[in-house]
Amino acid sequence: MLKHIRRELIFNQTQLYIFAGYMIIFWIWVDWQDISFRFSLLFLSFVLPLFCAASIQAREERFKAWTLNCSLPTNRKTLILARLVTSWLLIFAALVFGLLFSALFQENPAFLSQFLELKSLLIFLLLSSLFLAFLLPFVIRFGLSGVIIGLVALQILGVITLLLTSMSGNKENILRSFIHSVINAVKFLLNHDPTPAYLLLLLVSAAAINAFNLKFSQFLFLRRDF
Amino acid sequence: MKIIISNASQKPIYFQIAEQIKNQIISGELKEGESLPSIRKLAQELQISVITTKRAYEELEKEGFIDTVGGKGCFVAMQNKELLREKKMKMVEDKLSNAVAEAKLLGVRLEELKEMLTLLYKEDE
Amino acid sequence: MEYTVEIENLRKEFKGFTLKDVSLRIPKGYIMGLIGPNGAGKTTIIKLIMNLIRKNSGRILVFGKDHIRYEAEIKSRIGFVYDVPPFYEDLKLKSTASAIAPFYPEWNQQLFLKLMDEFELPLDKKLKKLSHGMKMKFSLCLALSHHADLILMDEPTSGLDPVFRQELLERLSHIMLDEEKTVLFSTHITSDLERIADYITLINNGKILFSKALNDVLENWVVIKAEKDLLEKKDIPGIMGYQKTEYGIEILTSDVKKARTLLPSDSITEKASLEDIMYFTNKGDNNA
Amino acid sequence: MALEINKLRKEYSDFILKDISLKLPSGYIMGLIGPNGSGKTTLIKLILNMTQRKSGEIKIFGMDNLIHEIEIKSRIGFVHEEPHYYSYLKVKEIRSLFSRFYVNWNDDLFYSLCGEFNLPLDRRISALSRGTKMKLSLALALSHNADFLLMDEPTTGLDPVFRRELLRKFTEIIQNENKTVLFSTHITSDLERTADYITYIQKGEILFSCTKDHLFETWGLVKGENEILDHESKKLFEGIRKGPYGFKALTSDKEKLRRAFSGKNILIEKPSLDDIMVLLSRGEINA
Repeated sequence: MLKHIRRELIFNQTQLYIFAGYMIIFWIWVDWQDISFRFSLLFLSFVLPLFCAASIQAREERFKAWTLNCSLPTNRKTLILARLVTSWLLIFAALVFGLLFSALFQENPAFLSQFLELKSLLIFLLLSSLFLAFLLPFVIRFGLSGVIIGLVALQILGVITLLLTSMSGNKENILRSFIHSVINAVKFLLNHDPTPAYLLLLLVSAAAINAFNLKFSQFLFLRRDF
Repeated sequence: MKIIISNASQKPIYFQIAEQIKNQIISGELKEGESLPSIRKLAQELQISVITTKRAYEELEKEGFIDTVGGKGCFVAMQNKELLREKKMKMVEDKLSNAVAEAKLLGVRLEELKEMLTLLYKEDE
Repeated sequence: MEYTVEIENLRKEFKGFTLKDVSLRIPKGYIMGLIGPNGAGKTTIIKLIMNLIRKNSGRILVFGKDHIRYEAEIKSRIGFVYDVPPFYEDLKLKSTASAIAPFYPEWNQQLFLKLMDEFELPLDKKLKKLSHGMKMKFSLCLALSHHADLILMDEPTSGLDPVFRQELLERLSHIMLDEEKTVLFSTHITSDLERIADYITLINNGKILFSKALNDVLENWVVIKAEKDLLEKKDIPGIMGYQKTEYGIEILTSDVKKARTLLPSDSITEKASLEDIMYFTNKGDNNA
Repeated sequence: MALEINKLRKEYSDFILKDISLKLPSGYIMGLIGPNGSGKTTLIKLILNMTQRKSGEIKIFGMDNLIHEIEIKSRIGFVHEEPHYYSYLKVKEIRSLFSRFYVNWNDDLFYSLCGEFNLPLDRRISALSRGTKMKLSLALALSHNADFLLMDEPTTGLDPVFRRELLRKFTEIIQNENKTVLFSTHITSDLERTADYITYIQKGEILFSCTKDHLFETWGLVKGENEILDHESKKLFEGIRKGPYGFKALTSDKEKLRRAFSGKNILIEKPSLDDIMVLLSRGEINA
């Protein structure tokens, strides 16, 4: 497995430099704008998986390098396992990098200590597992163009719902209610007192999601012709 | 008109073309005044270079077998009978001399050769 | 006779094309050329062996083992050259090589560096700066640097000049000195094959027409060039195809001995090149 | 005169096209051969003014290719070595893109060519194989009855059957005497039959440019034992390769050579273009 991770890192080295740049900008922005902890947690748990799933896959698609990867002495299942493991490595590396960065430069240590609590780390793990479990299979099945079309479709959907709600006159906009429910869910998770059972539940559910992600992605990858 | 080119033979292709057309003119297969395909048409049909067919036609023109009439193309030239007979005899003579050389090589005596010749000649009648 | 690759009624369906129950055996220690028109299924067969695409049915054994169950082990003994080199263009050659080297237990770094030097490939240059020919050479370097027992090449020489092609063929024959090695390579440049291949497989729209020893083909297949109406008068034994032209007819036959007895004196018989064979079996005025 | 190049020069960091001159009369097919990286693509790009030249002059149809660039380009059918198209476009969509640029674009010709080359009109270009993409660029280049076909390795990745058909099409085109074809290729068997002129370029210089017949009548492939080669006789050769059982050498004047080696048993054969290339670029020249 080590050689796989090394392969993924070498093949995507240019991408990693760009990503490190983003992380620095993000942490400066968080500190400068004094962004709420909850929002940055949610934002990170979406952006990091998106990077791992989409941009690494995008490079592979652009250079048709999957033929190279699939012709190596390995099998498709291992390739997907390697992709998942590398993704998690990158996610945690980005997190540690961010926390180190904020520890060194940030004014309000409270933000940092909040992050370091076990509960918030586990919540972060759960949320990013959820996003990754959606993005990785989606990208494998539909590829880069799928991701672009997907993002565009989301925006159009947003616009339509706004139009519908403004036309239909009722105050409560579906989109806003949707976002509220997400924020309430995260609020609920964050305020829940960190009983061992709760923490264990978080960990177990994150693991389950990842297991599903692995199996489903492998299933999809095996079906593809290169 | 029949043209069969061998890529393996030592003789250059333009020579093979010129020779085959010459033989068909002498043997009467190609009649006097009959039109020949243009240089480019022949090259396209035989899938060879235009320069090769041009060279072949120049050979034939030099030896008086064909004329090129500007704009209208090439035609089998008016062979004066005398010259034609002479060329026919020359062709037969070459073939015979090969046969004689071969016979000498294999130790066939003159009488046997003559006998064979008359037999072969009578066969087709 | 031992076979490195055994394919039994392999079937693969695409939207516009189907590989129809192909069976093929590639003998160990020999070079097999795979020829056929564009889209005949050459790349499909090679990709099926490498499990890059999924077969609908059929069985493939490589080194005597099932090519899916022992996928990793088999692939570690295969040198694969792609028709379109699939490398990350913004990476230096040496980083691409160092990324894949650990996957091959028999990887030999000195051999790799020697080959790179011989093929005049700059280790520190990015792939996008290389011409198509040099990319193919790099692909070859990687395939030859881990003592592969089976070398699978999909049009390795396309875009390469005759000088390099000859060097490649010399290197291949050098590799073949050790009888353990086997080569399957598909190409459109049949003259390369005529110099080096031991066996030839001709495939045409998804079906294998024949898979024979090369000199069987080159000795017995001839092109007869004769007068136009020769075909009507006589029935040529072993006829595989013919082409009528304005000034004669060209007939491909796979049985020179029988055919020669029937031929008129002024006809010419010439050895059929692989190109002729492909042309007449595919394009000729008929498909006898 | 379809094409006239004099003293064309182009400098790259690692390669120089050294003052080459070349003439191609209209109505003929010229093959351009040479090892990888010898300047074939550079030359073709210079003719199309796709790269800047350092010095020299190029005349096409008698007109300078800078002054009359637009008119010349509308009469040239160009095929690029690596067909790059907007890959998400469908084959039939690329037609509408192209047809606007060419005054005498002919749709029926394009569709008939697509039929002949059996190009899938509704498939996306990204899904086409390399060979099929090349066939598409050929169909596009041949559909506006260009007077000058300029092609960079059009036969790469194409099977022998199609290659023969393509060459047959070239001979069809030059039935009209003011149409001309210049194409580079690595598959020299394409040229052995139908090419009229052959130009050989190596390391940015033109070693010879003559009719194919002249080439095969004057150049010879010489084989013999190594002993008969001495310092003096080596001078007669363009390139020599010594093997364990004898040498193989190339001469550009086989009559002179036959006289020089009369009495010694040597074999002089017709060289194939591959032999010429290998011996010219890899053989040790009579240094």
